[in-house]
Amino acid sequence: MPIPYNRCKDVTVLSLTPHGPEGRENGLWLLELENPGLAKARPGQFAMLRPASWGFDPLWARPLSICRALPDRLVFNFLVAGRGTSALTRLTPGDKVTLWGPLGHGFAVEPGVRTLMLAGGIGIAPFVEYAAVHPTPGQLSLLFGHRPPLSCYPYEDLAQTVGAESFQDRSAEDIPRFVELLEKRMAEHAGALALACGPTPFLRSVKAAAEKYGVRCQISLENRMACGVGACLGCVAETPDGERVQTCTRGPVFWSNEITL
Amino acid sequence: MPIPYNRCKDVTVLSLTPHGPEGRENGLWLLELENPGLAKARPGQFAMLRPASWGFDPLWARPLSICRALPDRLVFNFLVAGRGTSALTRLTPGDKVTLWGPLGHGFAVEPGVRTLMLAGGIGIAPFVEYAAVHPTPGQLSLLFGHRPPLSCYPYEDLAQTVGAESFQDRSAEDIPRFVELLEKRMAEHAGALALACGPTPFLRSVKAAAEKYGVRCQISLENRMACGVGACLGCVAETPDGERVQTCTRGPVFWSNEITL
Amino acid sequence: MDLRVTLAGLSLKNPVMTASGTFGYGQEFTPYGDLRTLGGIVVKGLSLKPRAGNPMPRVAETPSGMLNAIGLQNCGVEIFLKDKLPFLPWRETPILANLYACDPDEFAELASVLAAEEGVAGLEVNISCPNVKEGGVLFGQDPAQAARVTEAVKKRAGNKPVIVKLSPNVADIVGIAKAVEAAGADIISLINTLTGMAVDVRTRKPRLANVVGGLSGPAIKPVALRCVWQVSRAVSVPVIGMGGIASAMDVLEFILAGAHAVQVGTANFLRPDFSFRLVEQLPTVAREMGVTDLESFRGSLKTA
Amino acid sequence: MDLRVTLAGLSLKNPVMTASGTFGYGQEFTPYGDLRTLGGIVVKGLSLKPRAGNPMPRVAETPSGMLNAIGLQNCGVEIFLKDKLPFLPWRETPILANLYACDPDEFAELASVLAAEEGVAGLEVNISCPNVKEGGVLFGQDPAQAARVTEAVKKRAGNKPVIVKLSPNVADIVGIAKAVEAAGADIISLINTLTGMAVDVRTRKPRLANVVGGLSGPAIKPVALRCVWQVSRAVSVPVIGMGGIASAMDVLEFILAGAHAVQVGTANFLRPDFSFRLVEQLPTVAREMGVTDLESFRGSLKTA
Ligand SMILES: Cc1cc2nc3c(=O)[nH]c(=O)nc-3n(C[C@H](O)[C@H](O)[C@H](O)COP(=O)(O)OP(=O)(O)OC[C@H]3O[C@@H](n4cnc5c(N)ncnc54)[C@H](O)[C@@H]3O)c2cc1C
Ligand SMILES: Cc1cc2nc3c(=O)[nH]c(=O)nc-3n(C[C@H](O)[C@H](O)[C@H](O)COP(=O)(O)OP(=O)(O)OC[C@H]3O[C@@H](n4cnc5c(N)ncnc54)[C@H](O)[C@@H]3O)c2cc1C
Ligand SMILES: Cc1cc2nc3c(=O)[nH]c(=O)nc-3n(C[C@H](O)[C@H](O)[C@H](O)COP(=O)(O)O)c2cc1C
Ligand SMILES: Cc1cc2nc3c(=O)[nH]c(=O)nc-3n(C[C@H](O)[C@H](O)[C@H](O)COP(=O)(O)O)c2cc1C
Ligand code: FES
Ligand code: FES
Repeated sequence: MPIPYNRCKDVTVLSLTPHGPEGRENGLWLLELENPGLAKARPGQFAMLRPASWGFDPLWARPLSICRALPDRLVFNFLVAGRGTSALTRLTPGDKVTLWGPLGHGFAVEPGVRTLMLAGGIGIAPFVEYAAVHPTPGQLSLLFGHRPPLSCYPYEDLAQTVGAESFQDRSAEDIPRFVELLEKRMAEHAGALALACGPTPFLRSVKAAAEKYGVRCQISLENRMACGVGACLGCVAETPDGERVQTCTRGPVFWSNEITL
Repeated sequence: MPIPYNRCKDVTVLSLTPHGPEGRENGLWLLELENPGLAKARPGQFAMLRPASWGFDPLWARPLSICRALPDRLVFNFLVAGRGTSALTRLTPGDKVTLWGPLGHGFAVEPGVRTLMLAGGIGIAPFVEYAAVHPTPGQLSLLFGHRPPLSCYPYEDLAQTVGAESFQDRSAEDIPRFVELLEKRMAEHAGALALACGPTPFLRSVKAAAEKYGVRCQISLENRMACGVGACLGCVAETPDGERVQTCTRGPVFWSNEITL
Repeated sequence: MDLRVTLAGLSLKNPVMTASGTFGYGQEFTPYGDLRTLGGIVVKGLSLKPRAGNPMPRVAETPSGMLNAIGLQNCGVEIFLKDKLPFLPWRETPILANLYACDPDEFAELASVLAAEEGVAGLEVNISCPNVKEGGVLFGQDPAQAARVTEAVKKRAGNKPVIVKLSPNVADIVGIAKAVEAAGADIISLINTLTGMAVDVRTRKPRLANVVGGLSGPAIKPVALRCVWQVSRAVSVPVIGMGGIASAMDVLEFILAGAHAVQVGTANFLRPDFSFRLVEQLPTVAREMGVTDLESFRGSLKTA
Repeated sequence: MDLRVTLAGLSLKNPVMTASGTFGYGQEFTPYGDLRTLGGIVVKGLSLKPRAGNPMPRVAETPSGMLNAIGLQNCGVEIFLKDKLPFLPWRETPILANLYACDPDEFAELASVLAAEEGVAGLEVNISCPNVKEGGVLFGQDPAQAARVTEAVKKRAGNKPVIVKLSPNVADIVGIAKAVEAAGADIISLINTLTGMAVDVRTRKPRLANVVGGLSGPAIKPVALRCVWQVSRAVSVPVIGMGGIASAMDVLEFILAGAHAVQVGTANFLRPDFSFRLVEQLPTVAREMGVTDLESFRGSLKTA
């Protein structure tokens, strides 16, 4: 019986739109691709995406969290961060994108356990799927820190399913206030579960707070990736005992005490 | 008084369409760009075109003959020959193209002199403008050798203005018959003017026939070009006394006895 | 079309192998293709002891290329033989070990351990490594030292072919090639990465924690082709070409320049099924290019 | 922002020059910008006698780069001084001559002719050329020979600064740099092209009539940056960096790595107004990157 080697597919772009009325100027986009059969993606898993038009420059695919895996399409939310993601904004429906995934380990799903989702900016992406597929969504709450307006993110969908709270930081001075709020919510979840996705400084605060308040906590790392399959060793995270492990295959979601930041 | 340094411009794509019903499968396209003010382009001159989306790969701009320079637009006809020209077919209206020109020397215009235009394939492009701006078009005739159907080329427009004759070569055996026809027309133009544009083997036949029948003859070379402005020395043609001269600035149109082929 | 090629006793079903450090230990790619279809698999560079490699960041994208300073992170030869090799289809596809050490004795020890394994079809020696005993000059940059490493490995390699992998960071790659050939190399592979660097103006920091790293990918293909052409004309052992291969046409280019076989490196990152697809496409592209037989095509470049 | 920079007595209004062989004799670019806005212009390599250069084809496109084997076609020093130099705005923008010869005596003769000209601000010596007397080894690949050429030129250069332009096709560029510094080079510029090759499978021919050629463009930027960083830390003369510069950010990268000034080469082919636009954009990009003063920014790369 032939083994199906079908994990890398050329899929078609269904749509690409700025997210919300202010998405374009803030560089936040919603991308929908044909689903090549990733129905079983678990929230927190990601895919590597490489438009066929890239030639050799940009060279690497870019990792994006699977925001929704629906039977007829895959939904991604992304932020323009540099050359690759800005090249993604030039896709048009019908274009081909090489995609492989779902990759890595997703977030722990613990039915019946109070779970605090902590999202920084575009780090909200994996939580959309998380909330959508969680068996006991009543146990979920979300704390969302962001800079561009809420309408740039898939926040409203989430707020309809789970207890959601958002905090817009407009300047550097707001950050300590956000960290305070984060600590408060952590304290309320002592012994429970917290899941975080966002920029590294944000993850550092999360990790520290989780340790302080005894919250079991998972964090999703956004390390630079070339291959996404564990081969290049370019994406490694360091464990407390100095081992270097691939974020793409051993993560991107780690227990916060498994790695140093 | 400031000198206007305006020869290199970012212009907008107005339209891109396959030429005729069979243009797409034969790789023949019609490209219209905003005219940044090249009204005074002379037939046989060319422009260098580089879409903004190319990044560094392809690296160089591509030279295309100016097929029509109209007040509101520039018209190019091109054949997909490789990576660069096939990348051109991905342009869409509104895209930006960096363009510099008009470049090089055009064809001689000799009012009242019987002039034979010899075009091989997409080499027909410069003759559209030539016939359109010639003061005594009654003196012009065209011999056009081609492989894809006539509808893939701007031939009909020409045939309405000048005495035009076409020859489709469908196989290698047809070529000697075409060369025969070419010689016949050359013989009829002894002492008059002939102008040729097309692939190098075609130009070789033209040059030989012109010398044989004593026709003053100009040929337009399609050497590979990197800069188009005479700086890289990558496009040189060789003169009979061994000098190497830039095709982009000293040509692309040369008197057939000025260069060796 | 018959794509088989034999070099120094190594029989490949086709000339396309995967390059060390770009294909993990093989297993990472099993969801994307059938390892048995590949001409050969060169595994990630192995050292006697496990190595943690360099700190992050370790990779950076460059125009049509990339820099890496992984620092030879690997599980060590012992774990490789115990946990990784048994998984690989070594009865059907030659598995080549890539050896990394910092002095000739260590190289020799590594060679003897690996050569004893039935599953290891050959040894590829990475001489782009610093000679710790002689002040860190790279073995690969000095003909005499390159020869010493080659000899040391060859002595302990039993009947397994020894492939010496050359660095392009030299003035005269032919000199190095001749030295390792004379020292007993059965095959020469080339090129390893070019030394490069990238910086981030915003942070004022190098883009690699190690500051310098190795440049690979399509950007270096012209340098690689030149090295293959120069070396394959100068030595009589077979040459394995690599550096920027990213299409079936590229494979043919390297063979035309004189390579017996090739390795695909960075392109495996462009899409994980890259090498599998390339092997599938090769016969068609070869046919289109009028190549009917690799043997007569090899090195047939017409230079005036 | 003050972009002026002075190196070895050469005063530039900004650090951006155009590289030899990529900007013709300057005149070619006058429809596209004001030559006087450039930091300096290095003209096409000059030899004592005119040279016809290599046969066609001479250039080939490669991923994010290009190969050239122009073969130093040039009008010769005499015609340059008579017909080309007078046209250039040498009172306002330093014009640098690039010298090409095949033995030290010829270099010296060329230097004395050029140094005597008021319009020539400095001499850039291309040592990536074969030593005809010593079997065609490149001067630039051997420290002793590189030093000999440097001395020969320096002796005849009067008070004009001598820039020695290094080849990256060496194992140890720092060794060459130190040798030419000791021999009297006032400035070091780098890098010249990497030796590469391209082939056409369809025709079975090399894409350059000369078979091998020089690789330039964004593809080589990582190699160039590495060379600039290594050399600028090892010598005390100023360094002019080049290799793949294709944006104002790239200029800052080279300065961050240690360059006093830069040259733009292949990018001039991307669009003929490239260098002019780059000079215009530089102050803005520098400001955005928090660079307020080139002097303190230069070489400020933070390595752990
Ligand atoms: C598992 C995973 C899931 C992700 N999910 C999302 C998502 O759903 N939406 C989203 O907007 N972004 C996501 N990211 C981040 C996204 O991949 C990067 O922003 C993107 O790759 C940057 O590429 P660029 O060329 O635009 O930026 P560059 O110009 O390369 O760099 C811009 C900045 O991004 C960082 N960066 C560059 N490349 C990567 C990379 N491959 N991975 C991580 N950081 C990088 C750089 O260090 C730099 O600070 C995810 C990253 C990972 C690892
Ligand atoms: C003055 C001039 C005017 C031209 N006008 C037209 C025109 O109006 N319409 C048209 O279709 N074509 C025209 N050409 C030819 C056109 O520029 C080339 O077909 C095109 O550049 C090929 O690029 P590519 O990347 O598609 O092909 P490549 O993949 O680079 O090469 C395909 C083939 O084209 C040749 N070629 C590659 N680059 C060039 C180049 N820069 N110049 C010439 N030949 C090249 C190669 O040798 C090869 O045989 C003109 C060329 C010149 C010099
Ligand atoms: C991430 C990475 C890791 C590598 N690790 C090794 C290695 O362990 N041993 C080795 O000999 N070469 C190593 N190389 C070099 C490649 O095997 C190959 O020689 C080089 O990348 C050029 O080929 P390419 O351009 O196809 O990648 C590595 C290359 C990359 C990109
Ligand atoms: C077409 C061409 C011609 C060149 N001619 C010369 C030359 O005459 N003398 C010289 O020293 N360098 C010459 N160079 C090398 C460049 O000056 C420069 O060192 C090299 O191209 C790297 O810079 P770049 O990547 O910005 O082009 C030439 C480069 C190119 C592309
Ligand atoms: S991205 Fe290559 S190992 Fe993780
Ligand atoms: S194309 Fe550069 S000199 Fe003609």
